[in-house]
Amino acid sequence: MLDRTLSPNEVKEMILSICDKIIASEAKLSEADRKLGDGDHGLGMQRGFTAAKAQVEALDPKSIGEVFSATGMALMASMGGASGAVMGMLYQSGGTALNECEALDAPALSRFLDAARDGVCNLGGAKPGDKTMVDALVGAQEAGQASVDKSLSEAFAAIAAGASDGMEKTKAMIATMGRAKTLGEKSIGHPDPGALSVSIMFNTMNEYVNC
Amino acid sequence: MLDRTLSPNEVKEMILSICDKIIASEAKLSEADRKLGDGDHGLGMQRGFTAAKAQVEALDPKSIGEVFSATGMALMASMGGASGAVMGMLYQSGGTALNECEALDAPALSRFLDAARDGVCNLGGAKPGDKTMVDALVGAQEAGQASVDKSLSEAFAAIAAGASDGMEKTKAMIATMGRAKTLGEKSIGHPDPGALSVSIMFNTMNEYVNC
Amino acid sequence: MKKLLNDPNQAAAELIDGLVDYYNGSVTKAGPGAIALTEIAADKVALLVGGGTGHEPIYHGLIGPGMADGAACGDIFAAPPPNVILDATRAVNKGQGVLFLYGNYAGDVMNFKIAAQLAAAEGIRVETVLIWDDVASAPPSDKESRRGIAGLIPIVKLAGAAAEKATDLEELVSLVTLARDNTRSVGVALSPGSIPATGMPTFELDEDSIGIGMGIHGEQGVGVDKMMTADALADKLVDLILADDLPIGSGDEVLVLINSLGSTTMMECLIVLKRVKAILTEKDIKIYDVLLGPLVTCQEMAGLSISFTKLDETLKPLWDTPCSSLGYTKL
Amino acid sequence: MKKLLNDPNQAAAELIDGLVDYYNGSVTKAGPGAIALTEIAADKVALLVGGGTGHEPIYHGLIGPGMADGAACGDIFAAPPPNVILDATRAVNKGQGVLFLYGNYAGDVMNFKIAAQLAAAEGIRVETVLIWDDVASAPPSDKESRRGIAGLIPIVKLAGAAAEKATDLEELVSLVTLARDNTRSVGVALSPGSIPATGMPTFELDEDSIGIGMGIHGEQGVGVDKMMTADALADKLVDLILADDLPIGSGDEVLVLINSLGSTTMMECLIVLKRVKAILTEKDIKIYDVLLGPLVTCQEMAGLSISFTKLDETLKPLWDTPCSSLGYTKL
Ligand SMILES: Nc1ncnc2c1ncn2[C@@H]1O[C@H](COP(=O)(O)OP(=O)(O)O)[C@@H](O)[C@H]1O
Ligand SMILES: Nc1ncnc2c1ncn2[C@@H]1O[C@H](COP(=O)(O)OP(=O)(O)O)[C@@H](O)[C@H]1O
Ligand SMILES: [Mg+2]
Ligand SMILES: [Mg+2]
Ligand SMILES: [Mg+2]
Ligand SMILES: [Mg+2]
Repeated sequence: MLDRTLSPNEVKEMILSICDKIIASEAKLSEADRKLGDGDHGLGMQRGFTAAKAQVEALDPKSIGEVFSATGMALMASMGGASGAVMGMLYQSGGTALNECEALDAPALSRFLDAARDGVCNLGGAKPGDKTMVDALVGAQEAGQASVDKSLSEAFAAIAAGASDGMEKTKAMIATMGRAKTLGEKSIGHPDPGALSVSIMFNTMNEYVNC
Repeated sequence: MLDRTLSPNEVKEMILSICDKIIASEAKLSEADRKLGDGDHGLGMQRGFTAAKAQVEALDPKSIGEVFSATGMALMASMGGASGAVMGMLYQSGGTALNECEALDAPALSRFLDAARDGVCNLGGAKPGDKTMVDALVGAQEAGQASVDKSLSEAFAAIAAGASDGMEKTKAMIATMGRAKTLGEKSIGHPDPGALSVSIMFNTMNEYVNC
Repeated sequence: MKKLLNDPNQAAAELIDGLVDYYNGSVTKAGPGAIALTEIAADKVALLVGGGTGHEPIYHGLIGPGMADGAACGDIFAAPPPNVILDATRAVNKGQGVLFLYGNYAGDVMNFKIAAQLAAAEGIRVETVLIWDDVASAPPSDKESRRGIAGLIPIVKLAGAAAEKATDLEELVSLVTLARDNTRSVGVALSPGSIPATGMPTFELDEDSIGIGMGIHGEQGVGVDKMMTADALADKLVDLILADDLPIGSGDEVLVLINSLGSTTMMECLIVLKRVKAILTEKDIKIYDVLLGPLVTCQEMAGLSISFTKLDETLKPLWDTPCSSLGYTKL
Repeated sequence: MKKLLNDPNQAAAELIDGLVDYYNGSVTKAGPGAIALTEIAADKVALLVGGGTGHEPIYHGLIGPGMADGAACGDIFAAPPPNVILDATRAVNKGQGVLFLYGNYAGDVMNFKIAAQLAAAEGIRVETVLIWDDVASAPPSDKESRRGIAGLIPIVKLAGAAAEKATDLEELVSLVTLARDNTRSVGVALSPGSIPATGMPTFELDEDSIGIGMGIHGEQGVGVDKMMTADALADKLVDLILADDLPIGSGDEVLVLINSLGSTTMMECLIVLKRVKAILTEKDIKIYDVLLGPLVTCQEMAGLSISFTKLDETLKPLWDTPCSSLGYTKL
């Protein structure tokens, strides 16, 4: 149980643990995309987080934002595809909001998530309910807003649960965005691959902080 | 047991029975060609003998040669491939030798086979032992020469056996002609598809005459 | 599934290098994934295409005189990242601006959008025309959510000719928009391609089922049907196109493209073309020109698509302009 | 195996009709299986190609200005019958004689030989050049029993250019013989194609085996090997060509053709090309031009071949001549 803040170096460690987790989830994420898209989501994420790992490992970060932004830039530049843009934008926009921040606390975490949500939604036009990673991101972001008065540890637990919830909800949705759109009703029953990734990312943050 | 000659109309009937037999052997002949060539020998023979059937059915033949030549022309014009040329040439050259002949007897049958052999060997350059239809044809042709003093019935039995023998011998041969050539030793054990066809043709003649 | 690869995860990078070797000097690498004509006229309005790799010869095989000036290539089936698009944009820009022309997929739209912002920040004028020719992917009322499939071949060719003659970016945009608006396609999937890095098939389909209106990655369209003859299928696909909102009728002239998705043979495409020609002749629609072959592929996927581009007096001279590229050359 | 066909036994006839539709007026049917350019210059020395169908775009997709004047088409994988060849010969003959150019297969040789006799009987002068580029099919000492594979693409292109400039049949024969003698190929089979009429595979090969030197119908060559990387395979195939009797070395210039046998993707061909380029560069052999794609196919067979044509000062201007056909066009 962490009731203090995270330093830039701890955030760096946290991101590195996400990198390992996503890289190891390649098959699961690709399989999810085979159900709804073109089967390459895990490959793109693996590519992106391999690049991010190299980039972030080399950092000697002065601010929280610096770590997140470097992650976003690495994803954006190496992945391509829909997820390269949205995952890159998530970390980049979120990171920009914490450029001056030297200690991550619950309010800063919520600012990160607000900016990440805005960045992603502005870029791709997806709304909650469209069966995209936005559903998981918004789940986390709303949990973050509800946790600004909580400890960082509680806030991380809440955003992980929010992301998982958002991802779970995508199973029942009909896709209205991206490749899965033409599937219509046939998209029901499967989680959105990008939402699965977002849920894995926030749950890995929570494990880093709370285990 | 036939110890008389065959009329042009009987030869026509005999050719029509060959047509049906070859058409029905498509799968067997293609399968043999799958082992040594490109797997289409039965298809070509089926195409050719379907065309020959139509052509020969419409004949009101005055000479033996006319029936054989019409068969050869139909094969030549409809089949293509190596077998279109050699099977067409077999009947055409053989038929030309019997242009004036109104009754098929053992010496005429032998003249047919001699001319057929010459025509095919001149065209394609294959010699006995090259693992082609020439082996079966030469088997028949030599049996025909040995039977000039026999009854037509005995002559047909002999050429059928000669063709079968020639075909059987191709199993042990290494191909030195056509598509199977590059197989080298791997061609051993399989009969040459064209030899199989020749053996079926002469055995069907024998069945027509002796059954 | 045997594939000739070295490191499956490096397939995209290696194929781009091989592609530059194939261009044999006429095209140069401007960065990883970014390629452009080695020589571009000094005042040319530039045409940039791009998208994921694995669909060769599109898009990156369409660079050349009278075709695109450059291409931004992503990984296998993945839109190119913004920095790759920016590299390619810089390489083709001659000060007259750059038209981005690509298929309407979420990934491409987002990455090109970010790249357009980065280019604008550098003072490069960028406009965009999205290709959305697949009538099976959304109703005509929702055209902006249709995907781009094989119709991009005639559209890129027409755009390439337009870029040779356009005096400014606006003129190019309006000519290319006309080409895009006059093009309709629909496809059928017989069997999946595979993802090079995993060897996994891109979708599943029964041995006797075909996917009518499927996309080039296996995205579904109108639905699954039973296997049928070439003629019956041609009838069905042509009906789907002619029932769309673009009027094509007696006296009209069209380009016809029969596109193989990969392993469907030229023989099959020709048999389908024979029927398409018969249908159009019956309706007194004239075939101005025909394109046929594996031009927009999804690895060794089996299936094909039919595209029509309706030609008018503006588009015909563009079509008649000679052009040269690896994927399409016209004397 | 799903294939888009109507009557499988009519596949050849239907594809030829579709091919004529694809030519869209420039080529006319002169009889079943016989097609020729609609307009041939009055005093041209004619070039006729031909062979079995099912290998599209060869041969019948190679008709056009600067390419062949006509083609004689057989059934699927079957040489054309003599009467078809004769129809095509009559259609292309302009009184200056006709060159028969085709792959060295027993069936083709015999049918073209009979046709040549028939043509001679009608007073048409005919000469023949056989294509035998496959180094895997016989040793250099027995060249006349080698088969023709993908090398026929550069040879037909060079022959087409030669036929435009040749003043008589002798000159054409000598130019085409030079092109043929300067061309070497070798292929590899990964998986079989299928026979349209039966759906049967053309040969069998284990899941991890490849056939080095296999022919375009599955005829074996050097032998069966284990599946390997693209680079290792390129090394092996290039070695087989360079070890042959045609000296290709430092300072020489070659055309490179990477031919897909059908379902092998452009991606894989490009990856192989990258390695071939590296090998040649290392040996100081210059690549004059590159051809790549499914040009000589065996239905959906997987595999590819590499061909080199060594260019000299006679062949280079022929290569540089523009040409246009469905299978190959050069601006
Ligand atoms: N407009 C969008 N906004 C947000 N996320 C999106 C959008 N379009 C697609 N996505 C996300 O991208 C994921 C697919 O990523 P990926 O498979 O890597 O890319 P691609 O679709 O280009 O193959 C989807 O599962 C979805 O979550
Ligand atoms: N030069 C030749 N002389 C005689 N027969 C030959 C010759 N070449 C091939 N053949 C015969 O042709 C047969 C193959 O016929 P087919 O499969 O129909 O033709 P293709 O080889 O053109 O596919 C062989 O089995 C052989 O008997
Ligand atoms: Mg995907
Ligand atoms: Mg055969
Ligand atoms: Mg993708
Ligand atoms: Mg054959």
